[in-house]
Amino acid sequence: MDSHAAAAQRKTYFLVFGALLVLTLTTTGVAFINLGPLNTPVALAIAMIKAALVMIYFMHLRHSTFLTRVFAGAGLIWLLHFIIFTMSDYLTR
Amino acid sequence: MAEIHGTAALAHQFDDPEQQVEASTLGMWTFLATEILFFGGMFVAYIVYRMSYPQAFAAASHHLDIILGTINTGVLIGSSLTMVLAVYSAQMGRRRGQILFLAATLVLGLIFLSIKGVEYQHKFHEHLVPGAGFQFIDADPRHAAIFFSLYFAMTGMHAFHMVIGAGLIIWMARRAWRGEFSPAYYTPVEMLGLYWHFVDVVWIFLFPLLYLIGRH
Amino acid sequence: MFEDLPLFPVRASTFAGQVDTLYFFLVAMATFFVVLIFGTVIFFTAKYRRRSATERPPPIHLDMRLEILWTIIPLILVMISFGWGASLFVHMSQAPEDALELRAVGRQWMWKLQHPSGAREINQMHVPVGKPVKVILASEDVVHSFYVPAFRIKMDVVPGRYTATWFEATREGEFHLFCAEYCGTQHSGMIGRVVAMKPVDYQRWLTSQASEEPIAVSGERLFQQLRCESCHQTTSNEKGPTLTGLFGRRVKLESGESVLADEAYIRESILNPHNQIVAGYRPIMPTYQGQISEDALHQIIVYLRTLGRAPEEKNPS
Amino acid sequence: MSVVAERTVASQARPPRRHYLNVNYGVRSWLLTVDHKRIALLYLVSITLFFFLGGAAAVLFRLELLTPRADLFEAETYNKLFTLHGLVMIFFFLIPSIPAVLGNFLVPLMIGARDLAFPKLNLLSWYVFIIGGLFTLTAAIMGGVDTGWTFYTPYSSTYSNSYVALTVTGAFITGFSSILTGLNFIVTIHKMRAPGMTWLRLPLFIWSHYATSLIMVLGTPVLAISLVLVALERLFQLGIFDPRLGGDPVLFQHLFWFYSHPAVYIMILPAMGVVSEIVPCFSRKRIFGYTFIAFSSIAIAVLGFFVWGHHLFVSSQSVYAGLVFSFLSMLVAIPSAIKVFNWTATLYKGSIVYRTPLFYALGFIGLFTIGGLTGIFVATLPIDVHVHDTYFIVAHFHYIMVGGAIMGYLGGLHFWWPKITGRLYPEGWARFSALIIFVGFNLTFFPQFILGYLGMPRRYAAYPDEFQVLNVMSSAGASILGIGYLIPLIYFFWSMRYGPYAGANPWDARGLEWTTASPPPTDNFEYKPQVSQSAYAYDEEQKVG
Repeated sequence: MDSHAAAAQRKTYFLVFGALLVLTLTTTGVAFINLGPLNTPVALAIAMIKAALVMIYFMHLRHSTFLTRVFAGAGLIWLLHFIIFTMSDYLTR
Repeated sequence: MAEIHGTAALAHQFDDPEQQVEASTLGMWTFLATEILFFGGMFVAYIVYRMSYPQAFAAASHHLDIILGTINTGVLIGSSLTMVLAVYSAQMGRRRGQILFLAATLVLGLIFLSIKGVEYQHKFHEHLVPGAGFQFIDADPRHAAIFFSLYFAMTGMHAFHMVIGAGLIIWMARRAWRGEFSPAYYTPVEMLGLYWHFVDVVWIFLFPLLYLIGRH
Repeated sequence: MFEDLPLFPVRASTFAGQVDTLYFFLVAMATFFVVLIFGTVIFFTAKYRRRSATERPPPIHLDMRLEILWTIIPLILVMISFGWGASLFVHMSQAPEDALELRAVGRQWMWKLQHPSGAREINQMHVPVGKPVKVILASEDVVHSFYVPAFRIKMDVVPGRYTATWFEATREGEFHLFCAEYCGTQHSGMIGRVVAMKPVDYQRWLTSQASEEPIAVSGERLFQQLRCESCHQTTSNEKGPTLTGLFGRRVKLESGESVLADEAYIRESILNPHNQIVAGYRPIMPTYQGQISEDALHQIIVYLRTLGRAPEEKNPS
Repeated sequence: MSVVAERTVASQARPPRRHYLNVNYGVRSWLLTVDHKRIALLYLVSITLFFFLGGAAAVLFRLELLTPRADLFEAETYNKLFTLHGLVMIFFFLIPSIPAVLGNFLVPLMIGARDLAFPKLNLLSWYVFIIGGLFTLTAAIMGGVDTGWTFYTPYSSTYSNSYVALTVTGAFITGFSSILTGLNFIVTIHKMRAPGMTWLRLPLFIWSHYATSLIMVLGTPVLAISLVLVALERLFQLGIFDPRLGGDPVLFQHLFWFYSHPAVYIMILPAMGVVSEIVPCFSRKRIFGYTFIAFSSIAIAVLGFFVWGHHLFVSSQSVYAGLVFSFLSMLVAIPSAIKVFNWTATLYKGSIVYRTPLFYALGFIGLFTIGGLTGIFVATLPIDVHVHDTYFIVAHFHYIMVGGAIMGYLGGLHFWWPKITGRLYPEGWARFSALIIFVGFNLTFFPQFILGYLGMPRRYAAYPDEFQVLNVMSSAGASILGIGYLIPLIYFFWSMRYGPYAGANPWDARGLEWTTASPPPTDNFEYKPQVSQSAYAYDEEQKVG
């Protein structure tokens, strides 16, 4: 890696860190505003954005092979499936 | 995972360093997929009970310290930054930077655990630890107890992962000290980074789910 | 000779014949495939045994038609079993409105039953033939399962909630009642008998069970003993809503949702009153968790139901 | 090296002077080995011990069931015995059986690698397995556990007075050995294949192990956390499942079966892989419908995660969920049927030679067919309402796990025994014991289908008198089966010393593992394998290098 690209990468890390802090404060702040039923979805959406930032930039999924991304997604998709199918029982009781 | 000797750290079962890096990366991500499902069991329980007893969960969540929670989130994100910088330093071949950033990560991790410990202690004093001594004056104490059961199970399991991570950081810093890594070979640091960021991601979800219910 | 070696269970409910017909269909299908596979395998192994050490049979290439054929045929067959099974299952999970309601409680390691007339039984269940019977199940400890093989019914008895099953007996006799879900040391001792009898005999048996008051009356007495009436009166007041005419209605909650006031709701409201507060009321009701037995809960719920029902249903026979 | 020349030499030759077994000696050389072949043998020894322990428990409680009363043991002892049997057989025998022994030995050999991707993790997995086993055995010795291997709450978390926490800790720890094995296989199969070994040239044994590994990695952690929660509830009243603490016991069943249903496929898929190797070899034919068998393995692994609710049909699960899970369970029949038909078609116009592994494979096909078809019975909702938790279920899953998985395991063990040890087992004794096992198995478990439809619940220490005749048949079969299993134990030991030398390829089989010496050298191959043909090129000469 040449020094220019390296500097750029370093800068990205700090930008992502800043974004994560801002999002953390946002989610805490938003929690005190009454959005009706939307509070939880908003909090989860922010959490997902933060998680995506960490995974893409800090965990280098941006530079990963297709196979790595598949395995990174597999766990999440499987958890989603687990949740949906369990709730298919609880929500139809 | 591989036998390492300086830059020529190619384990006997691999043909070339590239194969070795790819195998390690894939192995680590597969392990993280396992970890997602491990925490996933508790997330499923959480969702089931929160949908069944929303009031009790909101009432119980109000007993968590949102300020300490937010600070801790920041601390953990900061530790992710220092961790990624440690990997970056390893990649650049900066041994000193690598060790310093690993140390910073360790310190931030320990701060997180200490704050968590303070929170646990408060819960203990407020009789919010499930079991015989549990006291909850608000409505529906039985289901509030489920919230706290899940709170302790989830954050406890998370903290357990951090403790393991801290141990790995110390080990990795020692190896860095001995000059085992170079721009040509720093896979173990990278893998440790993946693990640490994963623990961070788990907390990113735990924070809103546990601390931020019905605050308005 | 089959007295010692029964090979097929008796059929004693309307379900039994229906379930067995489906079972025979599956047995026929299974037999066909088992004979097909075993036959083909044995035939091929005998016919194509190696004749010389050097022979090398030419490869048989993939035949898509064959692959599709043996994908489609099993698919059709399992879809038939699914559809057939699903329709019967849905029928079996909906008890008729006019069913006679028995209340059962499972505990380690016995079955307690109570009839609407108040008659109580332990490890026995007397039922009339030719009349749908619904059994509402509760558990005092662990998971049990209410199983009457002759009726082809089974339902888990789950602590913390009500479950139910129903049947219509078709012949008189005594049948096994088993606990089918492992429940601890004396699990195999948690058995009883079901006695199916002619409706007149059932009535006679009920009247012979002297001195028991109807289940709703016990419930009313409990309602007074537990001082429920100090808040829940015949008209709503600021302490609590009236329970008259509650059962089967939709109730608007403080959270904005509305729920159906069924047995599960009433049960939950007694045990966890603060979880579902009725709109306009304060959460002041104490919980009765741990202070009221499953039997008593059954009785109070039956009593509350009579408050909202036509009077002739007070004494179902 | 010329292929023909190599084979002629190998078939006469004694084993190579240096191979993985004699490269070094001593306890240390085994306990600290990172050679996948030696680790496979460590597993073989350990799971064999567990197998006979679990089998002994089964023989004991089958003896108890000879009479309708609980007279040989008390009900409590009976309950602890069937729990021990289930726990040991599932977690400590069936799940590691083929993957950790044959898979460990063969995956690198079959794909032309020197070892698994992470040899130290592989050794670690064995230690984890042993530690988990020691926990469970300690619990058994201290007084045992009586919850059934399913640990249903709230019985396990609150009511049982036995060593539940210790036992679930054992099962929890062992789970990680399974995860590590699966992880290792996934990475190895993706990254360590020899040049030319494309996905569609892989042996089906590898495909089925890949599918199995996916289940191990994605399912096992859920079991682990469920068991942790049970232990926390038991030790610290952390209420998650106990209704007295506000929890829902059915949630545990969801969490438990999310893993434990796919776990059945962990047991059966590798056995399917074994059969897919044996049948073509002894019919000297390319396997029929290779791609269909390969992808049906993946289909079974994935679909296997969509059907767990069929264990909850009578558990007060919603009717809607019951319908969904019944529908999806039916679909698993399709890939299973595809496999059975393709194996059968492979025999067609083959050049079939009768050897013990083939008998096991054919036994597998037949018994698995019965197990699979009765699976359709129990996926059909009203039938399951009647037979759920009766002996019908017991018979059904033993047809899958014993008739299927153990038949496959024994078939594979015979098939690769010459590769593992360099020596042949005695064919006559092997056939004899295969016959005994087949007869004993059917006598044990077929009567249980009838018992189950009659309505006899499982886990009953005592039962109504009219069930006795069928129970006596079953117990008689169990003792025959037990003897059948002892015979191979004896002759395998015998053959290690006295069996004739096998040579590199005694069965004239294809596949890379047969191109190297028996027993193989530590690095598996003397040369770097180059692959240019399918693993089933029985109509061609074997091409090597």
